Amino acid sequence: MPLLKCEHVSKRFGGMVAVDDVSFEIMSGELMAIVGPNGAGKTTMFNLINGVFLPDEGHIWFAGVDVTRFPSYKRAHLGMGRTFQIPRPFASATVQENIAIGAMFGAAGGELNVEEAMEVADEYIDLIGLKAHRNKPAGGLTPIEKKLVEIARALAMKPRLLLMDEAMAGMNPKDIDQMVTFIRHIRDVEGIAVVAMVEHIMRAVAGLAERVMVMHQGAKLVDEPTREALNDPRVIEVYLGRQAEEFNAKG
Amino acid sequence: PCHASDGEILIGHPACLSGSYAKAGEQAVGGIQAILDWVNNTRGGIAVEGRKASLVYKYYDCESKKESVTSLLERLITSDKVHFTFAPYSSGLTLAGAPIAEKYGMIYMDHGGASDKIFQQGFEYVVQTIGPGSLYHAGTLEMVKAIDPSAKKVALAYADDEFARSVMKGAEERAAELGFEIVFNRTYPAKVTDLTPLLSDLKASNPDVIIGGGHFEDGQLLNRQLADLGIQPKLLSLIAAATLPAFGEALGDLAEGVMGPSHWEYGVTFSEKGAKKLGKMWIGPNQEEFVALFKKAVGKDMIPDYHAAEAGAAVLALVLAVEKADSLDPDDVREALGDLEFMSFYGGWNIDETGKQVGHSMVDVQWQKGQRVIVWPVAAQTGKPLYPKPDFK
Amino acid sequence: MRGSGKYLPIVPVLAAYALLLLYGLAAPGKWQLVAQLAFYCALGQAFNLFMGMTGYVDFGYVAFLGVGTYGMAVTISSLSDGGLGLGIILIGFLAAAVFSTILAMAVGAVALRLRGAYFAIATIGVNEGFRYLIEGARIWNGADGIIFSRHLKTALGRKMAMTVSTFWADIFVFGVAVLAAVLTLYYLRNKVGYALLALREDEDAAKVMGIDVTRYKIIAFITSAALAGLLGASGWALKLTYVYPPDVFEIHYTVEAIIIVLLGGAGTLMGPIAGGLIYGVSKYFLAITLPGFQLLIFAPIIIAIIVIFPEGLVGILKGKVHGTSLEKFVI
Amino acid sequence: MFFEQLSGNLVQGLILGSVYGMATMGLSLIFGVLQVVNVGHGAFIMVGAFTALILFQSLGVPPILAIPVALLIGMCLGMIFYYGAVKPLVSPSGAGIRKVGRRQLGKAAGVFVAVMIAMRILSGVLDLNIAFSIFIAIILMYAFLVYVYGGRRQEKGPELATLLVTFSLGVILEEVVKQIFTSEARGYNWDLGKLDLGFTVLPFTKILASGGSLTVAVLLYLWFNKTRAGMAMRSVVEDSVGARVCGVNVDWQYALSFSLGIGLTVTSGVLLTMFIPVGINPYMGGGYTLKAFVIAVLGGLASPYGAFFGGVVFGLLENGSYTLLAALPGGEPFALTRFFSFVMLLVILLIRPTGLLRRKG
Amino acid sequence: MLKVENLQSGYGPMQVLWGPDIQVKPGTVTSLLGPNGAGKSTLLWTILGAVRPWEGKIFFEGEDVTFEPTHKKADRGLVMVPEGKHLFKEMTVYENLLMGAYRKGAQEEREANLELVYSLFPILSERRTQRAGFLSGGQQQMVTIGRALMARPRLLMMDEPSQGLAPKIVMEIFETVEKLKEEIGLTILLVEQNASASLEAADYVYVMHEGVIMAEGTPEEIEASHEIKEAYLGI
Ligand SMILES: Nc1ncnc2c1ncn2[C@@H]1O[C@H](COP(=O)(O)OP(=O)(O)OP(=O)(O)O)[C@@H](O)[C@H]1O
Ligand SMILES: Nc1ncnc2c1ncn2[C@@H]1O[C@H](COP(=O)(O)OP(=O)(O)OP(=O)(O)O)[C@@H](O)[C@H]1O
Ligand SMILES: [Mg+2]
Ligand SMILES: [Mg+2]
Repeated sequence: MPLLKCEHVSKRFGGMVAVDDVSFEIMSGELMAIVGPNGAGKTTMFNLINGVFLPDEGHIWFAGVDVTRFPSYKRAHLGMGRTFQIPRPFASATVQENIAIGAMFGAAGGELNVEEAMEVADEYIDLIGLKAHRNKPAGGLTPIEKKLVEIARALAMKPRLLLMDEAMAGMNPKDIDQMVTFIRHIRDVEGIAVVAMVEHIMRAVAGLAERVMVMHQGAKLVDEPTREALNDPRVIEVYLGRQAEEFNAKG
Repeated sequence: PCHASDGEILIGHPACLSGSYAKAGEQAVGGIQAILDWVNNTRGGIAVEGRKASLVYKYYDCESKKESVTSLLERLITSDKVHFTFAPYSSGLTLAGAPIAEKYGMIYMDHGGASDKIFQQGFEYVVQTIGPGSLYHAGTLEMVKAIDPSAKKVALAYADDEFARSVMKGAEERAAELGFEIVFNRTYPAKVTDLTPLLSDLKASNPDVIIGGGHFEDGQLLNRQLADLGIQPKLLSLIAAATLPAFGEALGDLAEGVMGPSHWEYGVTFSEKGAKKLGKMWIGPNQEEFVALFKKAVGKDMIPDYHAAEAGAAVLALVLAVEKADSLDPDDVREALGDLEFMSFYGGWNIDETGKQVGHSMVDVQWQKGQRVIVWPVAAQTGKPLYPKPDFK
Repeated sequence: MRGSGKYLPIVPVLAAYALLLLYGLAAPGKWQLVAQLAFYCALGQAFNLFMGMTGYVDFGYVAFLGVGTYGMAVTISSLSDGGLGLGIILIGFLAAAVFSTILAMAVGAVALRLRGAYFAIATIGVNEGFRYLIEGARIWNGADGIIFSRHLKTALGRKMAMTVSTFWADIFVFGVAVLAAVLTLYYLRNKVGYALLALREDEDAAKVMGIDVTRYKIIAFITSAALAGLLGASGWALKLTYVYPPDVFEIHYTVEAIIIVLLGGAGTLMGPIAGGLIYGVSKYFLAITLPGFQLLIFAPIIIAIIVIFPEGLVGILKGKVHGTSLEKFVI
Repeated sequence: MFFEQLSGNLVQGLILGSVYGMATMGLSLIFGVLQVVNVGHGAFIMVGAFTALILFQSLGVPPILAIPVALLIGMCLGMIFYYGAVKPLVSPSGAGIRKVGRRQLGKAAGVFVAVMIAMRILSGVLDLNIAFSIFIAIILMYAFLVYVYGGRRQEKGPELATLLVTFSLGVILEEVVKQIFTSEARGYNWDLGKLDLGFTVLPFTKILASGGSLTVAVLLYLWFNKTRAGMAMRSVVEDSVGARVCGVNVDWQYALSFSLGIGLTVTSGVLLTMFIPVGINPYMGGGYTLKAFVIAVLGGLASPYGAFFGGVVFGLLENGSYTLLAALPGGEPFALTRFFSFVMLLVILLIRPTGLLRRKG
Repeated sequence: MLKVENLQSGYGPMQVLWGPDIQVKPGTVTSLLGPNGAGKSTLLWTILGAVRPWEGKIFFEGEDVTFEPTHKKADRGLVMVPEGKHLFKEMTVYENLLMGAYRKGAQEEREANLELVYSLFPILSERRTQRAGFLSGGQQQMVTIGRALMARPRLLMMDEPSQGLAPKIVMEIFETVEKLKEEIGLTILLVEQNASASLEAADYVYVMHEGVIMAEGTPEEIEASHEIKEAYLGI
């Protein structure tokens, strides 16, 4: 059974169709990326999965439950975690508290009290290597540290599906590679997360994703394993352009 | 605090010098200071326990707020060791301080709380000088009946608060007794800024007499907007507004012929002679003297209004009661106040056993050519009533 | 923060209230002043529980004090002949808590969907609307209000009634202040506190983290409202023995609550005490030394304090003790 | 009868509402640009009312000509208050007091004492009372701190702090006016005749007040949407960083919009007295502040012309509902109109949580 | 054209810039590279005057502009494309672009510039009456760049202009950069994470790390140095 299933999902803003009759599935343990030209509807799709918007048409199942009309906090309880395109940690809370909040109220929530959540948080602080900043307010961190905190916070929720919106934008190639390794590690070792991500950085997509869905003008254009998808002429035409050569040349 | 040991008798007052009652509060403080001046300097003090004592006045500003009344009152009683206390302005604030005064067994002179209900609560030390609200319009309606028996339709439009309600309830009862018909009876919220909808409604009832008001601001507003809407009653009487000097200033020609009942007015001719005729005891300055003392006290060229007169008269009552009791003990003085009956520039003063003022009657004042003229009762008249009132232009 | 130490910040709070209480009991003739200060502290403390923790400003907060006052007033004036003795006060408090909770649920259901200034102003609407409903529909005597000094005397006897008004009512105010402080700390140290922290910082992100923001907002809102109800019942109803609608639905009290909380430091535990004391003492002192001019002096002082110390006094203190052994006592 | 009254009240409500709207635009403008809720709003209306009153009574200037004077007074007050008290809390480039140590406070206290002594000596000459000297000394001490030690604090002060500042500014205005003019309620009498519509009567002063309000609203709309300066101010509202890189002097725009907002508010005080020329006293603003808040939210809070629209809606609701509520038995219709308009506010906010004219962001 | 000497600045008590010296020659693309948090954006903001310089000097076209306020610098033609968009969300695309021409000296050529922007980003022409806040992330980035071009800058500082753009558009942006340089002789100071593309476009490169300039040179020189690439650029 797929972990996430979207069926004929559509979303309109006024007259403009941002997501147009999209259906797809994500299996447990899968690493999947959503790419597409600017304005293709990726973020909107994300928000629909996550419950920030409710779809105008179609259905969404998550972990066997029809979550189409669920508010986002209920989806989180079922095991859906996400990060934001621009990191949004709770600025005045410390790094530890930020991550503990994830542990307290996420899928693991209900069971953990404050002390236990703090302990969980400490584990993740070690994992992301921010020990030195444990008791600093998250608002004072550098953008990249904020991103790490946000990812740790989402992971502390013990999600079964982790959604990442342009998590690697603004990172340099070295950092991107590190992040890719880190996420793979989480998936393999911790065994908790399936990642769906929206990304424009091909280095990250190629390094991380096993499958790519390409969106174009709100609709699904291609949904194939990474290599095939990125070599698809239609994708090159609307999305990759000249960079495709570079990418294919490398590997 | 029982002895006038160093020849001083202290009066304590949590006054309202800022906040919503600042205007009345300033008047009251001026009135008290004026009478104090008279007692100490003209009368030569108070004879008590075989010596002459002078009055000393101690006041703080309660900002027209109930929390401050209690703490300031207690301070006056315990730290400043005053002998007598005065209530702040308004029924509400008077009530707020009452439990403290009662606790310390302190005389608590009510000069600005007109509610009858204060005196149904079983307080023992609260003594009223202002008259109860229910009597305000007795004279006005008698006057209409006497001059114009054909006027039948009375409209009531007044502020929705305890004071105005008790006044209007009195007016309603009086009107029924005198055979008037109440054709309109509606309230408006206290701090209103536009009365048009209410007045359009009132206009439809086409009354001969309009009685209304509640406070100074809404009284002005009522008058103004009646004129705006071209409503032309034969008589317009406004409580707590039309009698104040600033009313005429604010409204100019539109005030012409507007009336109001008042506890006291500059121009009322209560005099020592008059008191003698009635066989009543007289105390205090005459009116001109009071006005002069008041101006001196506030340091401005300001005409005192009834807020000042009431507060001043309350001091006079205390003076007489202390001398009569020959003691500063609150219980003795309270007893003496209970038996006291006198006249002053403010008029009659007499309380019933609950402390409620029953000896003071009101006068009706009318604006005529920019002056306030006392038109009723006939005995107090300084001019003839202008009836029907000239139309608004 | 682990283990027993996490409730330590209550120590200075309790100490402050105990000192204030002792001062009132020991110094002759200062009890009403102490009572007034306690009222300001309690007002700040109860208000802070919602505002400090959620970042939402409830401009209509005074409505909860108002209905609490009515709860007590209505109870006493209608049950005074019942021979309930002191039990009547208990029932009064119950009624106050119930009235304010019901109002809070009704208001919360509507207003808590709004954010920021829209929330603040919608709640003004609630306060004003409620007041005019009472006046317009003549509920509970409408604008005539309830004066129940006599009823209190009937129910408790003259002497006891007087003691209740001039002493016990103030003790109850202290009780409300302490209760509010304890609840604040309890919430801060438990999940509620973290949920509120998250939603204060970023409501959308909090939702995504699995926080049912509406639920936690309602919890804080109702707690804060019920405390206000109790405060109205003791500090206003029992103490003053009358209630007029314009007097208890006066928005000025909300502004006072905001001033107190901000002077002390929003969201801190000690802040309302510091703010309440500064506010109360300066006003009292100025009212005595410069009657009639106190606001003229007080207003620029407030501006100066807030511009120089925008985080409030306890906010400054928090920064000062950071990293010292005192840190665990101050939040 | 019923319909005659209803239409009369609606016409009156429309006229009143336009003035209400005018009295709210300044509030919205300040909120929109600076995110500051001006709790002292009513006090500025009061200043406008006194301006009209004094000009009319002592100089015979008709209120309509008092409008530019009021605008000027308001803008000056706005500038002074902005630089003196608001800027340190809102300006992103920070002019707050860098860091207040013992030394700075000590020096400021020195200024305070020096001024007190000077005032004491001068008080014989100037006839100032002691409270006023203390007031001035505090202000000078404060000004000393802000200007001498005003520094580069980067972090924004909590937004709520501005509530206290605007509230206190209002109190200061009220108290100063009270000291000068006493708390007496005043009024003036400017008569231009009336327009009798049959079902209701409209004095020309009211029509003029309403027309004035409409004109100001239209001008403001045009200014905001069609001029370069107006666009600049809007851009600051939207994104101050973005505005900065476009070359907009953001600090000045803040100052300007605060001062313009205060100017509009003071001006509306003049128009309000044309509508209701009585009850002018230092504390008259309180009721208007509450109404302005509600109207601002109705209109979408950050939009000045939305505020105008909200004012009209509010005026219609308040006046129009009277006739309907008076038809109900029992109760007090006038108080219920207030209840009704606040209920409508909540209903509108439930349907449109960000007001009538503001799109969801 | 631009010369920065020993510039120091930071936020509150925290110093970020520790005295970098850089120079931008007219008609060139100068690229500033470095890891996250190196202080690149801070340098741009300090040059622009939005962050107050603590020490050092900034010269623009020979004049000392160190303490000039931002809007004055904008009037001189010093224009920035900030990171994180910062466009006017409630205004239409068209109004956003008009705001770009706000500075003195950009008004006259408004129409011509508009044409230029629309030809670079045709989608903006299509969406000219739409509210900018409702555009997708990448479309918003286009508006931000377009807005800066509307100012007819003398020196254009671009902070990560390619962030969030689809690969195809990224290429186009870099082509645009080169086109602007060649066709209208625009001088550009470019901050980019996409080091390889950035090196390709640049005439001269500075590498920044923890607030100081660690290396500088032509793209070829930087390309040639493995240490630099390894240590600071991560390629
Ligand atoms: N709240 C909204 N109201 C109106 N239109 C919207 C809204 N949000 C998005 N859109 C429109 O929907 C379309 C899809 O936007 P979306 O943000 O999903 O794109 P995207 O694929 O994430 O693009 P990018 O890669 O640039 O971030 C865009 O054309 C955008 O203008
Ligand atoms: N507004 C701010 N307030 C406080 N500190 C800040 C602010 N902006 C940036 N910083 C800090 O200044 C340092 C330098 O940041 P800056 O944004 O200049 O780096 P950068 O080189 O542009 O990095 P990136 O590649 O991530 O954009 C960082 O430690 C950052 O956290
Ligand atoms: Mg997107
Ligand atoms: Mg940067």
